[in-house]
Amino acid sequence: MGMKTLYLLVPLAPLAGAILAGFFANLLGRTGAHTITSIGVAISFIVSVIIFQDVQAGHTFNGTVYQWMESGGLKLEVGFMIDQLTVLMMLVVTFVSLMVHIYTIGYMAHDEDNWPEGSKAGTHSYQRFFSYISLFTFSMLMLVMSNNFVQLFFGWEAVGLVSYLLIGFWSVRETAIYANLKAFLVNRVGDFGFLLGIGLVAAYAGSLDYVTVFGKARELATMTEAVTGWPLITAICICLFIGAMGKSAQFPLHVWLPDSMEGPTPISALIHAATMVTAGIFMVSRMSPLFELSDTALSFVIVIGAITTLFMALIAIVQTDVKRVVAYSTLSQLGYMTMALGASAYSVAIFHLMTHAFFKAVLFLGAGSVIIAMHHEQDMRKMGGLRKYMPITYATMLIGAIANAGLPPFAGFFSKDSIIEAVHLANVPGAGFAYFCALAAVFVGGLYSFRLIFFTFHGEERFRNTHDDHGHGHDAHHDAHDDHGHHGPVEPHESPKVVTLPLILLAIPAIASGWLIGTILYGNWFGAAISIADVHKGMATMAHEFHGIFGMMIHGVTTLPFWLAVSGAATAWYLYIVKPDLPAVIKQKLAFPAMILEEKYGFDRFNDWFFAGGARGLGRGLWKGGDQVLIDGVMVNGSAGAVGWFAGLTGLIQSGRIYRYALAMLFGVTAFLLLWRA
Amino acid sequence: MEFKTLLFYLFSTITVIAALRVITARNPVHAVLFLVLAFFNVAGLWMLLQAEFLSLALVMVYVGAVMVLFLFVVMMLDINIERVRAGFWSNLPLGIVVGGLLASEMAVVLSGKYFGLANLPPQNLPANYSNTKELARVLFTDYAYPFEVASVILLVAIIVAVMLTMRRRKDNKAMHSSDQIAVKAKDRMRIVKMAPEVDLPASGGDKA
Amino acid sequence: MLNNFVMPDLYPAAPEIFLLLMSFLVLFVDLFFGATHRWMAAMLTAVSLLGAALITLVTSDPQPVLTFSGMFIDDMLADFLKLMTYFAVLMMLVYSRQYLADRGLDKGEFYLLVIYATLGMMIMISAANFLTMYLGLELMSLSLYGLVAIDRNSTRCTEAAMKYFVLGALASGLLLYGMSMVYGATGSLELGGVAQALYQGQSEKTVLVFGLVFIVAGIAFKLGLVPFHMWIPDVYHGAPTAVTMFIGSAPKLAAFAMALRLLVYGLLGLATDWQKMLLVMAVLSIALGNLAAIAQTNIKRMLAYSAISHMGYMVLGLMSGMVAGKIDPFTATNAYSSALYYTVAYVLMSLGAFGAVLLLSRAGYEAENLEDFKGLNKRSPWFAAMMLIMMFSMAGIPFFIGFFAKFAVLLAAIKAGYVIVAVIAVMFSLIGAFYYLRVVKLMYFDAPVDSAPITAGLDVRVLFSLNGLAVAGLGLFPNEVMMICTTALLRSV
Amino acid sequence: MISLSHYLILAAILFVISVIGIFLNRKNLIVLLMAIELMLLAVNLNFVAFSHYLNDLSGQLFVFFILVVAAAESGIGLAILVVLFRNLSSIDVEDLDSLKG
Amino acid sequence: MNQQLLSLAIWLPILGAVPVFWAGSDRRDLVRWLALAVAVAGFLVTIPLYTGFDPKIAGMQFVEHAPWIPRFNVQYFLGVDGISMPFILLNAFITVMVVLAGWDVIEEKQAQYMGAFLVMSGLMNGIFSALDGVLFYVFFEASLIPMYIIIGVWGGPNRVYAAIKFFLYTLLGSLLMLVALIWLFLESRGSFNILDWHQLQIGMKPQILIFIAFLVSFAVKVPMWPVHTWLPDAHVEAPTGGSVVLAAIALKLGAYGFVRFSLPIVPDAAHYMANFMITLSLIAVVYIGFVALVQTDMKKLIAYSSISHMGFVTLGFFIFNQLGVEGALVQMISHGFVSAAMFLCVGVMYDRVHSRQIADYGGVVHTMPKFAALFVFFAMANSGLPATSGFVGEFMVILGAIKANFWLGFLAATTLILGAAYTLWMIKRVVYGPVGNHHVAEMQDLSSREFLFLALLALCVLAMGLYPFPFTEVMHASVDNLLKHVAVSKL
Repeated sequence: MGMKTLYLLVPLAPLAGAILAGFFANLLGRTGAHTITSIGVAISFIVSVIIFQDVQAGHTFNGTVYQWMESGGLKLEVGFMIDQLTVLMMLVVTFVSLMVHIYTIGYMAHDEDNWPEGSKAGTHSYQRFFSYISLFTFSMLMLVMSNNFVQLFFGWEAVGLVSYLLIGFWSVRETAIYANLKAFLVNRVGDFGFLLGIGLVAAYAGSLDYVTVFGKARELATMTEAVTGWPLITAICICLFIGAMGKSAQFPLHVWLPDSMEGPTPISALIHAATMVTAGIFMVSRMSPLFELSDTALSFVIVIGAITTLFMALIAIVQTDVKRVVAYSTLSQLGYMTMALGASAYSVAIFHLMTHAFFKAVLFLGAGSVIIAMHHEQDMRKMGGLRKYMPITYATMLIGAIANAGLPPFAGFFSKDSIIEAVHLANVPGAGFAYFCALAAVFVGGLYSFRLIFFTFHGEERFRNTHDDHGHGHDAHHDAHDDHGHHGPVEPHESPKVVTLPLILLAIPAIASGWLIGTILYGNWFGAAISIADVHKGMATMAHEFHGIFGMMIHGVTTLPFWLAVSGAATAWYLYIVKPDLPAVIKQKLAFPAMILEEKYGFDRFNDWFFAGGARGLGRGLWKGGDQVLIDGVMVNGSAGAVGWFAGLTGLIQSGRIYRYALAMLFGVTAFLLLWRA
Repeated sequence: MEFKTLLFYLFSTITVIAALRVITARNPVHAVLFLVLAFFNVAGLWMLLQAEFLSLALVMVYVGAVMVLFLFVVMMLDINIERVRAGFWSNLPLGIVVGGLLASEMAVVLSGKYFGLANLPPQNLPANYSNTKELARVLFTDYAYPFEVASVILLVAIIVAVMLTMRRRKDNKAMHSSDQIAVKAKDRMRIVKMAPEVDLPASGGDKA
Repeated sequence: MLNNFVMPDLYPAAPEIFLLLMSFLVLFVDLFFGATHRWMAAMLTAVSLLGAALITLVTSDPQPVLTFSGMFIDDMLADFLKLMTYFAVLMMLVYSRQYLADRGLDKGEFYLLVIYATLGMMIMISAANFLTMYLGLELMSLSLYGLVAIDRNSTRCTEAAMKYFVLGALASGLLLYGMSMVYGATGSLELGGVAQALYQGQSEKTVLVFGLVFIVAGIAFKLGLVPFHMWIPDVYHGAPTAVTMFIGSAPKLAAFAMALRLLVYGLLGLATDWQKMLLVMAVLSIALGNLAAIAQTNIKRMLAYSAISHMGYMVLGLMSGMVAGKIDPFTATNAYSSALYYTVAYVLMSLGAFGAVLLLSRAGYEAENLEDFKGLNKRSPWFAAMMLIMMFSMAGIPFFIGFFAKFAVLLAAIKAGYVIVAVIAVMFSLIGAFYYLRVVKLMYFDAPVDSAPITAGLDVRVLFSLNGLAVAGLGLFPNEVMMICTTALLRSV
Repeated sequence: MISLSHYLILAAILFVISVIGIFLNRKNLIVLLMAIELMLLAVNLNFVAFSHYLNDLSGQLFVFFILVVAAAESGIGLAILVVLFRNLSSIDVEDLDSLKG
Repeated sequence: MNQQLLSLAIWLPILGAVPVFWAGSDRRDLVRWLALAVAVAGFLVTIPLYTGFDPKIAGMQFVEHAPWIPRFNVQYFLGVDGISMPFILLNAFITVMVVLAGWDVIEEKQAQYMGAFLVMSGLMNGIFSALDGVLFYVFFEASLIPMYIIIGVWGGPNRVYAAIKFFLYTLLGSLLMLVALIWLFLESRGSFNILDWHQLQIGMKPQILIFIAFLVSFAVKVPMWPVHTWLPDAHVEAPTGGSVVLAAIALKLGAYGFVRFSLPIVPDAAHYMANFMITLSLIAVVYIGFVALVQTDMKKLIAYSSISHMGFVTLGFFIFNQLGVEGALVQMISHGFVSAAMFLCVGVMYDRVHSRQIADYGGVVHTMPKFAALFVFFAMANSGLPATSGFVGEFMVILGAIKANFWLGFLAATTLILGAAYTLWMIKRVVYGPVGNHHVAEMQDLSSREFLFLALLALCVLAMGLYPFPFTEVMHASVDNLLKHVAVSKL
């Protein structure tokens, strides 16, 4: 088996699983479906490991599978580029995916309860779910393994599609299908920019192959866009980054991500935390040879990232839905990664991407575990004190939260701290602002992470209080549970092994993956996969200052971010454990800022009003006013009416009177005589 | 003024007046009679133009036959003369405008200056020249074809007139040749078997 | 004095003579057998027409022949037009047999008048002299007046006849006035003589144009061009459908012959003038005919307006013979043959359209309202399809003959430089398409209001089918008829 | 000296009178028929005059045929008129309006 | 045999319609199987067109040449190049779909229904293969008749208005084209050969006039804004098959006309008018996209979406680069599959609930999961998701547009958002959510026949999305040739 076959095997194994589980749901049954898909992903993972070793040995690859199309001198191909960046992503993707597959077996075990009676869509929903996540794995792998923009775009959109399908998986819920449409459309806005970027690349580089384009990057940097007069490279990079903003949920295109929590929790972990949302980060890293040539673009990136980091973190403080807290935390973390990109610290971004994938997956899956225990109750205000009932979940989630808050020696610390440092060292415009945001967000991150833990696992067992008031509109669930007779106070218990096992397996890298920092960041591990311009010295400086992980930890404890994180955690402890009544008071005192946060800065409202409402209003105006009144009414029916009116007139001429007829004839003769006299 | 000129003006004046009266006369009978007058005068004009045969034919055929037919029809139909006149004058302005335009147009064209023919002197024909004879000679030789066609036209006129106006009346004694030919022996005599006794009709007295 | 008389050559006129003789036979047969054997007159008429056709074919001579002192011309054009005339009349006879019988109109006079009208047309077609043209025209017209009034108990028929008569007489008055002027200016009644005189150019142009206006008016009346069209809707509407069909078909051929003989063979020297007059009338006809037809609810009336517009299109060909004051044989042949082709195509379509009316009519019921066509597809898909073909053909949609007719005249018009006119013409044919579409709509989209079975006899059914198939078939293979038209024109005087 | 134009103008006057008669007359169909006769008379006058001045008989022959046709025409016209009167009990031009539009 | 392939493709369905008509509507089984046999045979005969096609040759292939109307030098001249050949296959394929779709849905006059579609199919093939102006025109016009009947007889409540509007609108355009054709005939000294016209030298003013004449004709057919309003009406009222053929094939005729006539015959005018055309195209893309957003009737929505997609096609043509033109052609083929499938999907639902209103549905996925899967798939294709055919053309055109002018690409790319918005908005309300009402609750999932044709289309959409190479490969030479030709001034 040659390497090329292995490369092909990585995406195709999950695809085969997806196809089999999707089309032969009936035949395979539940067990068959999850076995096949899990095996597919497992194969992928194992092969990825093999490839990883191969790449470690220095064997990168860039080649074509088949020619997709050719037109106007533009060769478009499907092909793979296997280098350090790719293989790292492959590992992350396949590993998390495998974990999620396993986890899902438990999580979706009673999925038929989520569907209304008689729904045929609910019959094989279990198999379908596995099919989807395998399909997602395939798409994501196609995305990261691509050696050209078209395939990248294909993967880009395909993961979007699966995300759409999965967010709306429980299609009976209005909120879910609202969320998936929103997610798709907001992503499309990003893709709009992305496609323009690709178009500019194709137009000016004459190729969409990475290597060719990167080879021409210097040339592109000297050009200006012919029509707009923009510096070409900046235009390209910003356009591409807009795509990344959509997929990686950067401000202001972040609005879809919190809503995407309507989907089943495993996919929140897999897609909306660990992998898909990081596609933008990956893409920008992949495009580092381009981005490095435009400080303007980098500046744009860093500012967007900074805004996302801080402001999304703030929202997380006021959320009460356990998954939404994690979602906003994800946004904030994505903001960190973006900042890192803006600071030319691509490797740091990827590093954080990796660590984040693990600890955020842990958080999500843990949240899912809690949700299972609470019988699909997601409101933290109705939890509390779960620690003793769900020790494994608690432990793993605590690990995730600490990692998320960036406390050493957990994975998050290394990556986050590196980012803050990189931003600090960055010299593009906006870096100062970004640094401030990054620091502030550390505090906020500590606060919301521990708020989550304390709220959920500590304190009063609020779920015993009232259970008749479901804060959520999940009527379908409610009914389903009614059927199962789950009335009255719930007795939470630890989730089954299929759920906890992935938690544990993920918790390990959530702790330990940070220790790879030396290898990944400072060992020139990425090699040629990432290029950094000489003027951006941040990474070099950091490499210079790096003295092993212990050194970093010791140094870290002495720096501001650490203390900010600790104080955030302490604040959470104070507010939710020591004085649980205080938050309400604060909220009352700071009613206005709290409202702003609860309204999520009004983005949803504004988007609904301006974009959705405006588009529909415009559409209606064009339809009724343009099509119906002007074109159909005036032009079409108007001319038909005029013809009819003239036709009516002819009836008056034909009056039935002979003398009129004779007169007409004589008029004719007289007219001719007059006309032809001369 | 030469006598012929005088005659021309006389005839033409009467013709125009008669023509005007034809279309303005209240009573259709008068109109027909004015038309006859016009014909007579035109016949006179044709004499001046040495078209003797046509002149006579106009009087004999036209006045003698056609105009009489007109008169016959006018008198046969029971026309409400009072209604006939109404609304005449309201159309006059338009009539005058169109007619005037037409007439002036014609007059301008025909008033000679365009007409090379006007300068040609009238022909002086030999004394023994017979218009009728000349016409006849051409009519039956060169014009044999139109002549035949004309006869067919007259035949059509007969057919149409008969078809439209002839009505079979019950007391008509005319023979129907088609019936006579189509008759069959068994139609001539019908043997009717009769019952020896017949009841008298009950309401025989009602028959008028 | 008759010593120089030579018996004219009767051979070229054999069809006319034969038909005339046969008419006497019909007359006598009707007289003696009319009451009991009504079919005999019809049969004999058909036989006479077939015989005339045979004779026309046999006596056909590729070279033009003049006879009767140059008053009669027998050329390929005449032969072709005559054959088409017989053909049209025969079709009319078959179509209307049952209709007439149902209404007691199948009397001998009908057939006699049909024969005489046909004879009149033949005379017009072969006329080489103003006089014979006039006499043929009158023979035809008088017979038609009679035919229109044949249902003498119907107010509508007699009213139509009266209107037709008065306006027809006025029109022939105008024509005669024009002829007198041309006679005065050229000194000749022979078409050849007139053409010769015009060619020599000694005649007074103003007087000629003056006369021309009147002649054009007379021709326009026969063709039914605006503003000389007013009789058409009323007469088509008022006359019995069989007669309408007759008026709407064969006389168009004769009128075309009249236009061609008088204007092209006689007055070609004035072409620049009469072409413009025809242009004005053509545009007006196309516009008014199509517009007015939209407002109609009676299909006969609608077809009447459609006839007006169709003659407008035909005239587009007729007026395109001479370009920029120069006559070029190729262009001229092109133009006149396109007009001829249009006329032939129109006659075929018109017969079919009226045939549909006759097909749906039955004793005591005239299917002359558009409503009567409702749901025909449900009653008889086949006939609906045939009528659909007629309608689309009339609208000028391919693959039907009507399209190629329009195509040919448009080509001629554009070739003569009348691009704007062509654009106007096609735009109005768009409006025209609406009312043809409406008929199709009624037949196909609406539910039938009248569910009575179609009672028409086998002959009508077969003929209607053949008619429809011919319209379609000649659309698929239009070349042959086009070539015949061209040849006929080339082989004429 | 009477010239051709005199005759032609006279004919034209007659022609116009007859034409005006046709559309001025709204009541009586018979007058309409008479106006037509008048028109043909005008034409005939033209032909005869031309024939005379051209010294060509064909004009007169034309007139001969016009007379024949005119006679036939009036026969038919009157026949139609009679039939119409039977149906309509009127020969009022205004009453002839059942066909229109 | 190879020499008569095109004739076979044209006349086989048309003549095949005769026995279908003759079978009469009472013998439904006979009619259906006959129609299917003819349609399949019609498709089979077109396959050698692809397999025997030499993609290296830019000129016409499978040429047939015979005199038709020698009087006007009109010829029965057929041939295809890389531009037209795919459409013949598409058409023949769609005809099979349509016959299947009408299998037991059409209850009234089924023989006429099937026959009309077969005739239509033959005529369409004629349009795509005619190389003689008159022959083209004749096929072009004649195809109106069956469509008029189809809309009018088997259409919805407002079918009469829609049918007449459709007919007159289209006729309006084509009549002007006729004038232009005749003018070209005269200008070329008596030739109706389109290929001859390509070589004809024409002055600028006549070029512009001819361009406008063609434009009116083809713009109506495409349809371009603002002469598009017949399409929503026609689509809404037409029976499913009618909508399918209209969207999948009939709309392509106009666009095809641009590449066969406007661009090569009057290249200078095409360049001169390009900005105008591009503006109209972009209006179609954006304006219509917004209009589609607020439709409440599914068919209307898809109809507007078709207009918007066809805006891409015209845009692609008038940016005059290979990416644009080929993208437009690919988009046409793809739209043939996708729109056909979308209309078939709506038809499937209509057959069950007898409503096309979005509001009357909801939660279809719960009762028809198989159908929902396919419907969502086609919706994704309609919104241009990669790996579906919908993406390929859009992508190429956008690339081409950006190459020509960034802002063109910018506006064109808005379809990425708008297209997804209106399509998925419909999907959301129809397919997802709780079961809307008892009608929906009673819906039966796809029958095997319905599944067959939808799945076939899905395969086509997918295949074209994953591997468009074979489609574009055949076009290269012809498009290249076209562009070279267009680049040379004829003045």
